[in-house]
Parts: sequence; C-alpha cells; structure tokens
Amino acid sequence: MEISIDVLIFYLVSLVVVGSACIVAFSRNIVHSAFSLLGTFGGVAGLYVFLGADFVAAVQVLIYVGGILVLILFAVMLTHRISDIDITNRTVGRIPGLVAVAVFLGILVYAIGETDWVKVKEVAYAPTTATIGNLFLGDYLLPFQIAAVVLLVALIGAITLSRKEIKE
Amino acid sequence: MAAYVAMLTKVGLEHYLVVGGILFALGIYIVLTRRNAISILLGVELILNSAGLNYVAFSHFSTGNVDGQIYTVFIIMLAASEAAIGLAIVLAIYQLFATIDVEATETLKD
Amino acid sequence: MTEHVLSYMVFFPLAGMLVVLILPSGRHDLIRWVSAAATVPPLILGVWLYANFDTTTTGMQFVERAAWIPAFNIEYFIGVDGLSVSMLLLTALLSFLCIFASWGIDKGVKGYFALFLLLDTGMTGVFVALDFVLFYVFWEVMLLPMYFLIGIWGGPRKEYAAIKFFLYTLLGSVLMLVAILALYFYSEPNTFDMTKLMDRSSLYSTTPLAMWPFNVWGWGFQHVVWMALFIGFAIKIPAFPFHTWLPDAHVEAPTAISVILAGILLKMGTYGILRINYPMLPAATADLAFWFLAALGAWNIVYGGLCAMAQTDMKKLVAYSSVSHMGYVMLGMAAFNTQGINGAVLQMFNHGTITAMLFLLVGVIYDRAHHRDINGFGGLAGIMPVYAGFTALAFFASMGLPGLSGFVSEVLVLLGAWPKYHALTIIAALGIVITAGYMLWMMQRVYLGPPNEKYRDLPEINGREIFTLFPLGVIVVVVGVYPRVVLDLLQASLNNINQMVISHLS
Amino acid sequence: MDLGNLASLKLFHPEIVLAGTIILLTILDLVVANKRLMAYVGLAGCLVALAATLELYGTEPTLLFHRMVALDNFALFFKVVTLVALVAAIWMSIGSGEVRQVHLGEYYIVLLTCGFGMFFMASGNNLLMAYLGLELVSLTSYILTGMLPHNRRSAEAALKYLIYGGVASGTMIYGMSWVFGMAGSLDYAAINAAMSQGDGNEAGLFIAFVFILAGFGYKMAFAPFHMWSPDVYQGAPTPFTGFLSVASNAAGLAILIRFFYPAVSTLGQEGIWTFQAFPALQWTDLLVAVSIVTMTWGNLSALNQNNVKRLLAYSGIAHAGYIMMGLVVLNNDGLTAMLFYVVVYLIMNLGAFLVVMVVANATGREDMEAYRGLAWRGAAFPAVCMAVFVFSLTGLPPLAGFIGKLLLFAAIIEGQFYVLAVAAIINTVISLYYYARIAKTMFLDDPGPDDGPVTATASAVPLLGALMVLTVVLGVYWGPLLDYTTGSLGFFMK
Amino acid sequence: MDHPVQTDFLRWIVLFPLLGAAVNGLLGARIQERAGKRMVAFIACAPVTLSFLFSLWAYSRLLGLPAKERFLIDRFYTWIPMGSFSVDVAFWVDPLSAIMILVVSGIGGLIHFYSIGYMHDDRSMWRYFAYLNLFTFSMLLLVTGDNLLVMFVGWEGVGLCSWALIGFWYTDHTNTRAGNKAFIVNRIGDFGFVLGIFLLYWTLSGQGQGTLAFREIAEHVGLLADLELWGVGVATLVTILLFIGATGKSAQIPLYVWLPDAMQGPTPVSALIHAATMVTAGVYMIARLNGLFSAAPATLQIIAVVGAATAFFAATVAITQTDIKRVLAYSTISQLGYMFLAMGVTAYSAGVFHLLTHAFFKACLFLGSGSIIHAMQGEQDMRQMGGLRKVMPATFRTFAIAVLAIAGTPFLAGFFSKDAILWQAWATHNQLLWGVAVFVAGLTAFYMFRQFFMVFFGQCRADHHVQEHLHESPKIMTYPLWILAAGSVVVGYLGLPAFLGGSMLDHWLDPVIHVPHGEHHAVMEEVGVMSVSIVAAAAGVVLAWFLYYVRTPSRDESPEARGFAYRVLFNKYYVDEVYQFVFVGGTLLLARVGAAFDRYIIDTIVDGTAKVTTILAWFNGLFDKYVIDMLVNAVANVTFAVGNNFRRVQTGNINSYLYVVVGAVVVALIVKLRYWS
Repeated sequence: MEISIDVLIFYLVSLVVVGSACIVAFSRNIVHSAFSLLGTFGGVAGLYVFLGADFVAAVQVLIYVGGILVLILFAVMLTHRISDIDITNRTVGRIPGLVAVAVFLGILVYAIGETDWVKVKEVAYAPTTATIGNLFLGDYLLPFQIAAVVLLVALIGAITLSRKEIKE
Repeated sequence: MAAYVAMLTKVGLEHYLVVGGILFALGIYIVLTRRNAISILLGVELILNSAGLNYVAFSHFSTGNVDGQIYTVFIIMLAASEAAIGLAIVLAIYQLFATIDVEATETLKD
Repeated sequence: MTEHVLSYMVFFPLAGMLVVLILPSGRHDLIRWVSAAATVPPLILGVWLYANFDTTTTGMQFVERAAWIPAFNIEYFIGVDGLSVSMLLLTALLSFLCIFASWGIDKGVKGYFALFLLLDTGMTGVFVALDFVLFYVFWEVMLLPMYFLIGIWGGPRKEYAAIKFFLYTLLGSVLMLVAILALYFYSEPNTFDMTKLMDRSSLYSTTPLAMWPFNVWGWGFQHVVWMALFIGFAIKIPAFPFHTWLPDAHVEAPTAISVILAGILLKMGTYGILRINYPMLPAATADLAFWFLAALGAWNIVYGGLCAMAQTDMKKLVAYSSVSHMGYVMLGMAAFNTQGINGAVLQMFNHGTITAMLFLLVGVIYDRAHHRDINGFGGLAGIMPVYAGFTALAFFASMGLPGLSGFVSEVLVLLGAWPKYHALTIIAALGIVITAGYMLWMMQRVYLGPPNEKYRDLPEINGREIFTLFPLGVIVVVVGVYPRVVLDLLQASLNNINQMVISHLS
Repeated sequence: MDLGNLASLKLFHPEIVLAGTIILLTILDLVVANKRLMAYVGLAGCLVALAATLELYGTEPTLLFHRMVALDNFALFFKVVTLVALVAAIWMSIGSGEVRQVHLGEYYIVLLTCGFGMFFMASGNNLLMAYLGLELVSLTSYILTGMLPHNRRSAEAALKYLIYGGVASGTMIYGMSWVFGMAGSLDYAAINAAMSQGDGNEAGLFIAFVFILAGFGYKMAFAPFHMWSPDVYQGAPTPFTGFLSVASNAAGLAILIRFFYPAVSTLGQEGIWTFQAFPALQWTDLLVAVSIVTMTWGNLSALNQNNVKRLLAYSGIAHAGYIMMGLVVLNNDGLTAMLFYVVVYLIMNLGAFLVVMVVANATGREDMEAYRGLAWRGAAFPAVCMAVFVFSLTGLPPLAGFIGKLLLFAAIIEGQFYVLAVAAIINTVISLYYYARIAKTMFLDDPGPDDGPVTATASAVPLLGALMVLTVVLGVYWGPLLDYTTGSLGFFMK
Repeated sequence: MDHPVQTDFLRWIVLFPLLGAAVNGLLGARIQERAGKRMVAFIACAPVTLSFLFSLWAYSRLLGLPAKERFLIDRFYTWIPMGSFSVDVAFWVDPLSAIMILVVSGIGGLIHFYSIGYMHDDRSMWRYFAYLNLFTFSMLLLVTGDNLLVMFVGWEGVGLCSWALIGFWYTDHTNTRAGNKAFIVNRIGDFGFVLGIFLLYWTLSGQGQGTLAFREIAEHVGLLADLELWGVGVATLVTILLFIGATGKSAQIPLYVWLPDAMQGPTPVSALIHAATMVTAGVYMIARLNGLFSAAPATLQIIAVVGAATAFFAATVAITQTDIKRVLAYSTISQLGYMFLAMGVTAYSAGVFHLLTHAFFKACLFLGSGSIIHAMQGEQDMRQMGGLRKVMPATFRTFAIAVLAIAGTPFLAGFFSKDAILWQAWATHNQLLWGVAVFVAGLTAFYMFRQFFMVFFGQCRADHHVQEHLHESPKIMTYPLWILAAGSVVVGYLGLPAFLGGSMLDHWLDPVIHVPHGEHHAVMEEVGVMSVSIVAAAAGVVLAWFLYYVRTPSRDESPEARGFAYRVLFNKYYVDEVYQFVFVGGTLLLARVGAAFDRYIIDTIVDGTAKVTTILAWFNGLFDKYVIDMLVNAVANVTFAVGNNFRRVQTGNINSYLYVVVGAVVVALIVKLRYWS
C-alpha cells in the first residue's frame, strides 16, 4: 500500500482543481468565484503537465489565467458597483440543481468505469512544443488558419458589440 | 478491496476523466443555478476546461500523439473568443438594463 | 388537338387565370368576360368528348401520359372513363354558369375570378388524373381557392366557415396522402399509376393486423388503408359525422361558390371512393361497405332530411338536403349491382344539377332581399312568377318527382339497395317522405301564402339569372325523361368497377 | 484521394473567394464612407463563390488539407445552400430598416464569416473541424444577434444565445472527447473503422452521442435543444433571422448527417445505413421520440403566438421535427428527403421572413395585428406571397412544401414508422391552424382604423417574386431538384 | 298475344294533354294577355277532346279484336335500361284501361268545359288549365302505363297536380297547407308503393323473371307462391306494400285525412281529381294487379276490412258536416271504401263498376255543388243555403238525379253498382262486412238527402246581398251537369245483376280479370239481399226527410249545442288533431333533435378537439411558464411565497432553458441505461 509521490501530487492538484471549482460554483460572492477560477485553471494546467502536455499547459496559463480571467475580472468590475458586490451572485434552485447534477455525474462516472477506452501500451513523456508547431504548419494548417478568422471576427464582434453609439 | 486500493494508488486515464467529469458537472450546475450572467459564463468555462482535460488525457493515455493536445489548444482559443464576445454582450446588457441578472433581462418570452 | 383534349380542358382555365392576373384590376367587366371566355372551351371540349366517347369499352380513353418525376415513377397521366366524363361535363357546365352567377361580385373582382379559375382547373384535374400524385395535387389545388373564396367573399361568419372547411378537408387529405403512400410502397414495383394499382388489388393484404384495435376488428392492411381513404372522402361527401362543415360553408359562401361546392366538390368524395377504394381495395370494400357506405348512407338520408326540416335559413336547408341526397349515392354504390352503382353515379350527376339550381335560386332571392330567412318571405310566387316556376322545378326534381332527373337515380339506388339491405332500404325510402316534407314546407312559407308587403316590389328574375338556370332546368327534365343520355355513358365503366368488388363479396 | 495543403488550394476556390471577400470588406470598411457599397461587394463575393462552387461539380471526391475537409457532392450541396441563403440575406439586408441602424461594415463582414463557418460545418471531416466550423458559426451568430444598437431585445437575445450556445457546444465537445477516447482518433474514417471493431461500449457511446446531439441539435433547433430559438429569432434583425432560420438549420443538419452517417454508420445494400458495432443502441427510438416531441412542441407553441417572427421560430422548430423524420429511417431515401426539404424550406421560410421584414419596415411592428387586412392595404403582392409561403409551409400542393413533406412521409411510411406518421399528420393539421391564421388575418380581416398602407420595399419585390415563383414551380416540377438532392448524397470517406 | 301489335297512336292519347299543359304552362300568361281567356281555354280543352276521340278509336280497335286478344301496346322508348332491369316507356290499352281512359278523358273533358265557366273570373286561368291538362296527362299515363314504374310516374304526377290545384289559390295558407298535407300523406303511401315495387321486382328477378310489366307480372305470379320474407309470404308483403300506396292515393284509413282538406281547391278540381279519377287510382291499381292480389288472401282480407271500415267511418263523419263540399268529400271516402271492399272480396269487376258509376254521379254532385257555390259567391256552408231549387232549376234537377243515384235508388247507376258489391260480399261469406256495408248504404242515403234538403228546400238562409244575386249557372256549366246526370242513370245498366240478364261489364273485363267463379246462388237470395239494402236506403231517406225537411234546419246550428257523439263526429273523431300531434309534431321534434345534435354535439366535439389542442398548447406554455420555474424557484426557494412565484412568471429565463436540456439528456440517459440495455 504505497502511494508514490506523483500520485499524491495528482490528488493534491485534483483537489485544488475540484475545490476551487466548487468555490466557483457555490460562492455567494462573484469576485470570489472569479478568483477561484484561477485555482481551477492553474490546477488544470498542472494536470496538463502531468499528462506530458507542456505546450498546452503553457497555453492554458497564458490564455486562461492571463487573458480570460483578467477579462472576466474586468467585466465584474465594470458591471458591479463595489458596494453591492456581495449580493449580485445569486443562486437559485440549489437543491434541484444539485440533484440533477448529482445524477448526471453518477451516470458519467459509471460510464467512465464501464467504457473500454483505447489505451496505448507505453505512455510517453516527451516535449511536444516542436511537434505541435510542426503540425500547425502541416497537417493542421487549415484549422490554424480558421482560428485566425475566428479570432478576427471575435475581435470585430467584441468591439462592435461594446461600441454602441447610435448611427445617423 | 485490493482492486479498489489499486484503483486509488495507480493514477490512470479514468482518474483524469473523473476530474473532468466533476468539472463538467459543476459547470452544468453553475449554468443551471446562477442568475448572474458573468457567473454563468464562468460555468461555461468550466465545461470547456473539462473537455480540454479529457482531450489531453486521451492524448496521453489513448493515442500517444498530440492530436488531443492540439484540440485542447483550439478549445482554449475558442474559449477566449467566446469570453471576449460574451463579456462584450454582458457589458451591453449592463448598459441597457443596468443589471446583468438574467432574471431581470426577460423581455423576450411568451 | 384531339389527343390533348383533356389537357386543354384542365389547363384552359389556368391560362385564363394568368390572363386575368395581368389585366388591370379596375376593368371589372373585362375581367368577367375573360373569365367567362376561359370556361367556354372546356365546355365545348366536354361536349365533343361526350360525343366522341366510346361507351362500349371499360378502358380509359383520351389517355395522355408523360414522365413527370421519373425518380418516383410519377407521371402526368390523365384519361377518362364513363364515370369521369359525366363528372367532367358537370364541372365544365357548372363552372361556366357560375361565372355568370358571380357577375354581381364587385369586391376584389380580379382576385375572385382568378381564384375561381384556379379552382376550376383543380376540379377538372381531379376528375381526369390517373396518377396518384397528380390526383392529390389537383385535389389540394381546390382547397386554397375555396378557402379564400369563402373567406373573403363570404357572409358574416365567413372566417369561421372557411377555417372549418379548411381544417376538415385538410385532415381528410392528409390521411389520404398517407394511404396513397402506403399503396405506393405496397405495390411492386412501386407505382403511383392508378390503373396499375387497380390491376394489383389482390396484392394488398387482408390478413388481420396484430396491432390493437385492428386485431379486435379483424382489419388488415387493406382495411386500414381503405379507412384512411374513406375518411378523407367522407369529409368531402360529407358523410355523418363529418358533415358539419357543409352547412356553415354553404351558408357563408357566395352563391356561385355554394353551387360549385355542392355541385362538384361533394362529388369528389364519392368519385374518389369509386375510383380508388372500389377497384384498388375491393376486399376491404366488400367487408366494410355495409357499415360505412350503406348504413351511413341511409343514416345520411334520414338524418340530413330531418336536419333540413328544422332549418330556417334557406341555404342551410339546401345544404342539409345535400347531406341527405348524397346519402343515396353512398347507399347505391354499396349495393354492388348494376342498378345501385349506376343509380349512385346518376344521382351524383343529378344532385350536381339540381342542387346547383337550388343554390342559384336562393342566391337570386338573397341578392334582392339580402336575407335568407324562410319565415321572412311569403307569396313570392305572385311577385316573381317565373322565378317561382324555376323554383318549383328544382324543388320537385330534388324531391324525386317522376319525370325529373332525381327520380330516376333515387329509384335506381333504392331498387339496387333492396336485395342486399332490406331494412336500410326501408329506412332510406323514408327519405321520400321527409324530403317532400321539408321541400314543400319551405315552398309554402317562402313562395305561397299572402304576399309579403315588404317584398311587393322585388324585381322578377333577370335575363342573366335565367341564363344560368335554364340549361340546368333543361338537363333536369331531359335526364328525367330520357336518362340514357347519362346512363349509357356510365354503364360499361361502372359495371367494370362493380365487377372488381363483387368477387370479394362473401 | 488525400491532398496536402498546397495541392488542396486549387479545389478550395469557394472558400478562398469568401475569405478574400471578408478581408476585402474589412479593408473597405476602413476606407469607404458609403457603407452600402459593402453590401454589393459582399453580394458579388457570394455570387463569385457560388460560381466557384458550381464549377467544382464533377470533381472527383477528395479529402483536402490532410484529411481535414471533404470535397464531395454533399459538401457542395450545403455550400450552395449556404451561398444562396447568404445572397438572399444580403439582398434582404439592403432593404431592411433594422439593418440600416447597425454598423454596416461589421455586419456584412460577420455575416459572410458566418456563412464561411457553415462551409466547414458541411465539409469538416474530423471532430476538430466540426467543432471549429460550428463555433465559428455560433460566434458570428451571437454577434449578429446582438448587433442592433440600443436595443434591449437584441442584446438579451444575444446573451441567451451565447450562454445556450456555449453550454451546448461545451457539452458537444465533451461528448466528442469520449468518442476520441473510444476511437483513438479525430478523423471520421478512423472513428468509423474503430467503431466497426469495438463493442461493449454502449453506455459510453450513447452518452457521447447524446452530448454530441445536443450541440448539433442546438444548431438545428430541435427539441429539447430549441428553446433559444424563439427568443433569438425575435431579438435578431429580421434579415439575419431569416438567414439563421434556414442556413443555421441546414448547417446543423449537414454536420449531423456527416457525423452520424459517414462517420459512424456504413452504407449497405440499396441505400440502407446501419449503425456500426452497436445495433442494440435503440438509436432510432430516440430519434423518433425527438422528432415527435420537436414537431409537437413547436406547433403547439406556435398556436397562440401573436408575434409573427416568434411564430415563425416555433414553426421552424416544428419543421426541424419534420426534417428529423428523414433521419429516423436510416436510409438514403430519408437523406434525400431531408436535403430536398432543406432547399424547399430555405425558399419558403426566407420568403416568409422577407414579408415580415416588409411589414416591419412599413409599420415597425411584428405582431399579428400589423397584418390585418394586409391585402387591402396596398400590399396585395406581399400578402399573396405570404399566403403562398405559409401554405407551402403547411404542406399543401401544388406548392413546394408539399413535395418536401411527401418525400418525408414516403420515407417513413416505407420504413413503417406509422406512429411517427400519425404524429406528423396530426401536427400538419395543427400547424394549418396557425398558418391559416396568418392568411386569414391578411385577407379575411378588415384593416383596423389605425392601420396605414404598406408599401413593399423596392428591393424586396423581385426577391419575393422569385421565391414565390420557385415555391410554386418546385411544387409542380420538382424532378430536377430531386435528382440534384439525390446526387448530393455522395460522401467521401476513406 | 305474346307479340302484341305496336299501335303508335296510343301515345297521343297521353301526350295531347301534356302538349296543352306545356303550351299553357310556358306561354299561358302571354297567350291570356294577348289572345284572351278563350284561347287559353281552347288550348286546354282541345287536347282533352282529342284524347277522348283517340280513346274512342282505341276502344273501337279493341272491339274489333277477339275477346282474348283485346290488347294494344305502344312501346315508345326504353326508359331505364339497367342490366336485367329494363323499363320501357310503353302504353297499353286493354279492356280495363280502355274504361279508364274513356272515363278520364271523357269526364275530364266535361270538367274542362265546365271549368271554362267556373273559372271565368280567375286571372290565373292559364295556370289552372295548365295544371288540369297536366293532371289529365298524368292520369292517362297512370292508367295506360304498361309497367309499374310508368304507372308510378303517373301516380306521382297526379299527386303533384293535386297539390298544385288544391293550393291553386296559394295566397291563402289554408289552401297551401291542404295541398302540402295531400302531397305528404300521399308520399307516405308512395313509400310503401315503391318498396312494394322493389320487393316484387327482386323476388321475380330471383326467380329469373325480373320484370315490372303488368302482363308479365300476371304471367309469373305463380312464381311468388311459397316464397317468404321475414316469415311472411312475399305475395302478401308485396300486396300490403302496394296497398299502403293505394290507401294514400285513394284516401283509405289511415291515410284518408288529406282528402277532406283537399276541398280547398276549385270545385271542378274536386270533381275531377278528388272524386272521379285520381282517388280511384288505388282501386285501378289493385284491379290491374288482380292476379297478384288474388294470390295473397291475407291482404285481401285486410283490404276488405279497411274498405268497410273506411266506408263506415267516413259516412258517420259525413252526416254531421255542414260544408257542402266536405260532405261530398267524406262521401267520396266512403264510396271508395266500398270499392276497396269489393277488391277485398275479389269482386274486382264490381269494384271497377262502382268506380265507373261513382265517377259519374259524384262528378255530377261536385259540379252541382260548384254551381251552387258559384251562385252563392263562394259560400260553402249549407246552413246558409236553402230553397235553391227555385233559383237554380237545372242544378237542382241534375243534383237530384245524382243524389238518387248515390243513395241507391233502384234502377239508377249507384243502385246496381253498390248492390253488386254488397252481393259479392254476401256471396263470399263476409256477412259481417256486408252488414256494415248495408248500414253504410243507409247512412249514405241519410247524409245525401240531408244535404239535398238543406240546400234546395226550405227558406233561403243566406245574406240578403247574396240572395239578390242568386242565379243559375251558364250553359257551359249546366250542359256537363246534364251529361253526367244522364250517365248516372245509364251506366248502371252496364252491370246488371245476374238475374236481370248479367253484367256486360263483367264480360268485357273478363280477359283481364280472373275471378274464380264462385258457387251458384239462388236468384231469390240475391233479390233478398238487394231488398235489405233498399230498405236501409229508404230508412235513411225517411230519417233525413224527417230531420231536415220537416224540421227546417236553423241558420246558426252549432255543433256545441249537440251531444257528445255529434261533436266527435263533427270533429272527425279528432283524427286530424292526433295525427298532427303524433306524426307532424313527432317528425318536427325529430328534426329539431337532429339539428340540435348537429349544432351541439357534433360541433361541440369538433370545437372540443380544437379546444383540447388549444389546451395542450396552453399546457405547453404552462410547462414553460410554471413547471420549469417551479423547479427553479418554488421548489428551491421554499421561503418565497407561492403567490409571489406565480407573479414572477419568469419565462425567457436562460437557466430554465438549460434545465430542459439537462433534464432531457438525463432522462434519455436514465431511460437508456435502465430500460434499454
């Protein structure tokens, strides 16, 4: 009954992920929720590292933590007066919500256990950045280009939507 | 018993999937119960993260190549775009309704 | 020219409609005359058809066929037998006359006549179509113009009537569509060709289905399809209990549309049963005819007659009389003998002419007095003698007085029905008494008695109105005295249809 | 035949033209003052793309860009549909009073990008491309929905749409990740191969498929994933609503068919498809249930609607239910019927929204009362067209909608799904009620005292006429279209 | 015999009056306006006269043939050729129909002429003559039709004309109601008649001899023997059904009620239609089908009883009536009862004989009463008359002859014919019926003389004004009266009883009527029976003389002053009231119930279906509105008041939308995993 250190760390990181996700879900304070997301994102990044996905982990940290989270915090600040920050994160219907989600989760976990997933014999740990970079310009060139279109249009859209002056 | 212990002591694909599942369920819980538009967006981010985690886990345990990781990268990218647009909409809502409580913004209904 | 005579008959009104559409909407008289002109060629061609029709064969004549949608074997396939020709003539004649009966329409003239001509095409098409999809298309083409013609140009409760008509008939036609598709997929190879489907009638299974409640009734595939088709047709006939759209639609519709409705549309129900149910589903026809054709028909006769008696609105009375008279058709066709089936179709033809007259006559008085309350008139015979004369003719024809057309068909129907259904025939024969009752009672209240001072100055029926009534009156008398003008046309075809069912009678 | 990146480009003209147009518009937006020009440029771009698409017919089916997208008749069909819808939407936008209020430059850029995304929904040949395409369409749709400035309805609709879409697509990729885990590949062909060997994963597969269905279903707006659509339809600018109702629906159908047919099923004899590896999945029962619930829910909800746009949204849901009938039978006849219906639905529904737009332009209203006596208020032509469209939507011959329904009915009756057929019949009759109510209001009701005259926007009339003529013509002579849709069933997989 | 000679001119006997009717009916108004009433009258009378001449021609042709071959036919064209069922429009004349055509066209012609005078002041004379001609046509068609269906055409046609003529003065609703009553009651009879035709045809058809032609029916009657339907012999059933038709047309119990009301028509019409010709159609029909009826003894028994009962019943009513025409109407019903009694005792020939004599004296009586009414300026109440013999001598004399004839005065027509019937009833051992008939003979004498005395004797009780204008009718009216009166005397000698030389009529009819020759009876028996009826008649006359000549009737005699029995009789046993209540009321009630069923039940079901759909839709909305939010709000926030939740209807809530998605997915998964695996 030995528990190796990496297993322990996995549980620890998972705990961080799930715990902070729970705060996101259950906190009555939107700022708390937003900040707890940091824990979840960071924890997931940690799990990515465990899974040998160094590039993805980096992207996760950069974009999620550095980008999305900041954006969300901005939005929180812009849409709330500081004084009523405590009462704006209303949650309604906890019990039916919890019941539904618990059943849901039960089914998911059951299915995860039942399913015969594809497994490779050897699990490899190797740096992936170069591979991914090559693929982006090779096999995955088209999605990569489309991503550019997505970002462009998101940019235009975000600007348009937040710039609301009346024309004419 | 030993089997269960073994299940706990050796971290495998299923563990990551369960973490992903919990994240997914929490995300669903949030979108069901939260009334604050930004909070609901947080729930959506959790859902996207759970999926991303699944892809990377499968990439690691099931395929041995980086296809899943690339998928996750795209998820993150799209999550960012969606967040940008979503927050822009939230701001617009706030300008028009002076609140972002989705119960207060129900002019469209039967 | 002659090989496409049916196509010309079908599409000439449509061409007329297109012409009407491009005319300026202010030129009312021009529109009316163009519409009238568009209905003349079908009438002439109809007469030509009648003259050149070979009454000795049972096959389809003047057939035209062309591939339409090859992928589904759907064809533009039209042709006529005796049954169709009689209905075709009726359609051509009534359409032509109704244009003149519509002369007084002055709201939305262009729309009215355009829709009317479209309706004409649809009606004509139904009677010539031999491809199921084509049939269904024409069938539904009638629906929309009718909806608008009632709904826009109708009486006070036009919307209710129009929507009721629409919902009823749509329900029926959707069921019909399902039945058509079922027949298509059961035919091997799949075909919509009605003549081929008739030849393969033995393929449709009558083995009882396991599905409740069909297992209780012992119904097979054939019965279920029969029933789906029957409901569709019964709504049009209209058979009890699907008849309640009819009084409303008639009461609200403008005169000409009532005429078309009663004169032609109702015939489509019975036409459909004879054209489709009988030859294609003979075993089911044989099994179900008692309850759904004979019993329902007899019930229709008595029930419609009694309802008519209780009415105070002339149009409603005539409408219920239609319910009653169409009962004869159902009873007759269920007799499965020469007399019954020929009588039934002759009754269709006669009812078409007689009821058309009745509605035109009611329209004449409605145009003058602006109401149709039976109790609100009196002594019109003295005020409008010529009008009263036409009315008497129509009433007595409707009553089935010998020497007029209604008699021949009713006698044939009852005569035909007797050997198979004694009790039902006796019930149906009660219709003789009931019809006389309500017709005479109405006649007494409206036309006889002391002249109503209010209407002392009503103008006598005018030339245009006489023009619409006169041909019908002539037909009523001629067919009564010499019914062979129609019967000879029918016999070969109908006996053929009848023959297909007879072998399945137990 | 798989092609690499460079080799693919010469078979990629439509996308290139469209992308080029988008970029051109972006630049033009910065330099041109007259924003109306943008519309014409966009229109021209779409037409060129359409020409380029048509030119690709006859090419050997190919997988492009290292198996990312498929070039086959099926994809081309949906590209054509998308481009036609785009052309119509742009044309409508030119005459729309609502669209005049928005930032026209951005509007057309985003609209074209939306269509661009639909291309990949139709042609995407692996899970990543499917997701990307769908998200591209979703994101642009959110933007377009929320574009009306200072409009509460518009912003609210956009928010609801975004949240709903985010959850739905999140659920979908979660489900896709399981498929990835079970098949070990993102590529459809590989998934198909894996599916044909694997077994015992029924529970997991079912969950994954249901999740994926949530994503696709939300695009197609079938129950229970439809609830966003009435609100969004009502809130969005009308030309875009029209586009959304037909193109989004079509694209959802395209992505759904490409995933559930070529990717996880095999084509057997006589056009009959079988689900790989898990015959006991009861997949059809689920689809039957979904179809019935969708059409019933849509129709019942539409009955009491007073807002015509909202009514058309519910009618759209009902039509999604009808289209689903073709899915149930798992054969090529059903697929053909669905594709046919997509075309027909595109024509008649766009027409209906065009009339809604004409009325809204003149009166500023979308409620039923605004249509009272429309035919007698100088708008006889739009009223007649609307009548044709709604009766076609009902499925009355000789209009195109009838043929669409006929083919669908034919498919399910051939497959002996009688319960479904009966449900569809009942629904057809129910639907007649509210469609006829529109016609009734336009023709049978007298205009109210305050109802002013309605004049059709000049640009709307030719489009309206064209759509109406098409509705009638396709109801009578539909052989070529049927051939075309039958021919569009060519999938390229291996 | 099997291939009778085609005699083309027969059709003209029938068609001439139709031509007259057509001309007057279509163009009459104009002719009357342009050329005057004389022209109209000419157009009407000429065809009937021609018909009569052609009838004589036909008669003479018959005379020229051997007795067994007296049979002419004119096949006009095939009317309804329908498989085995083929009906020709064909006319035939045999001894029986020869009598009828002579009566119809002869007496009909006289009445046409009479009408010229009677209707002289009516502005719709053209219409009257058109109807009258049409009637003559129909009646001739009825009697010459060679098969049942053609006969039925005439049968209905005379009904139509009767309707039109009863309601001739249509501006008075009493008249039109009477017309309708006649028509509808006749239709009830026709209901039986057509069913009888069908049953007869199909039964014969079942034996391979489907036909409706009289000659063929007579030939194949034997085939009906032993066939049964519903436990009754087919022959019996057929004849009963046909007899129902006859009761309608010939005003027998229970369908006699229309005839008294039919007196609303112009009096010549009453004479022609409701006395001489149409009402005897039922008798003619039975005589025509005597072979068939003879094969159904049960039916004959019924006919005899019904005939006797009607005779008695109508005679009792007649004794109290005060309307001059109503007395005659009830008398007609009574006399028709005699004829049916004759039919019932297989005395077909005697029945036809009575038909013939009755046609003369009853027509004479009616025309006489018409002459009186004409003189009295429309007054019909006998209490207002009296003493007219001085003013109207011709009418008085002819009327007297006819009264004597009908009362059974020896050696006048009525005596012989009535006696033939009475004797046959006695001879066929129907003594009870004979007794009734004799009693009725007495009653007949009584009410006829009551009328005679009230009208012609005593003081005139009419208004002063009317009295001043009393006058004899013009010659065009009195000549026919004389001819008919002469007939009332002479025709009786056609059918002398056996002991006075035998009946020429029996002999003439022998080829078509096959009466089984009864047992031989002693002459004295016959004479004895005859004397009884003479005594009865005499008693009636004496009683009438005592009551209405000796005690002059008062002007204001009212039924209320009399006893209960008188009131019952005066009110015709209240049969009309009962019929009105039970049948007319019942039918109308049914009609209303049917209509109400339509309006309330069926339409409610239809509307209900729509409502259910709407409710479903509403429920659907409710589901949106309440159920989802209840899950979200009410269930969760128990602290919130329920009412508050209802007010805060939160549709359009994105969370609830998502609930639907998640809920549906969860349900799908559970169903799948729990039940489908």
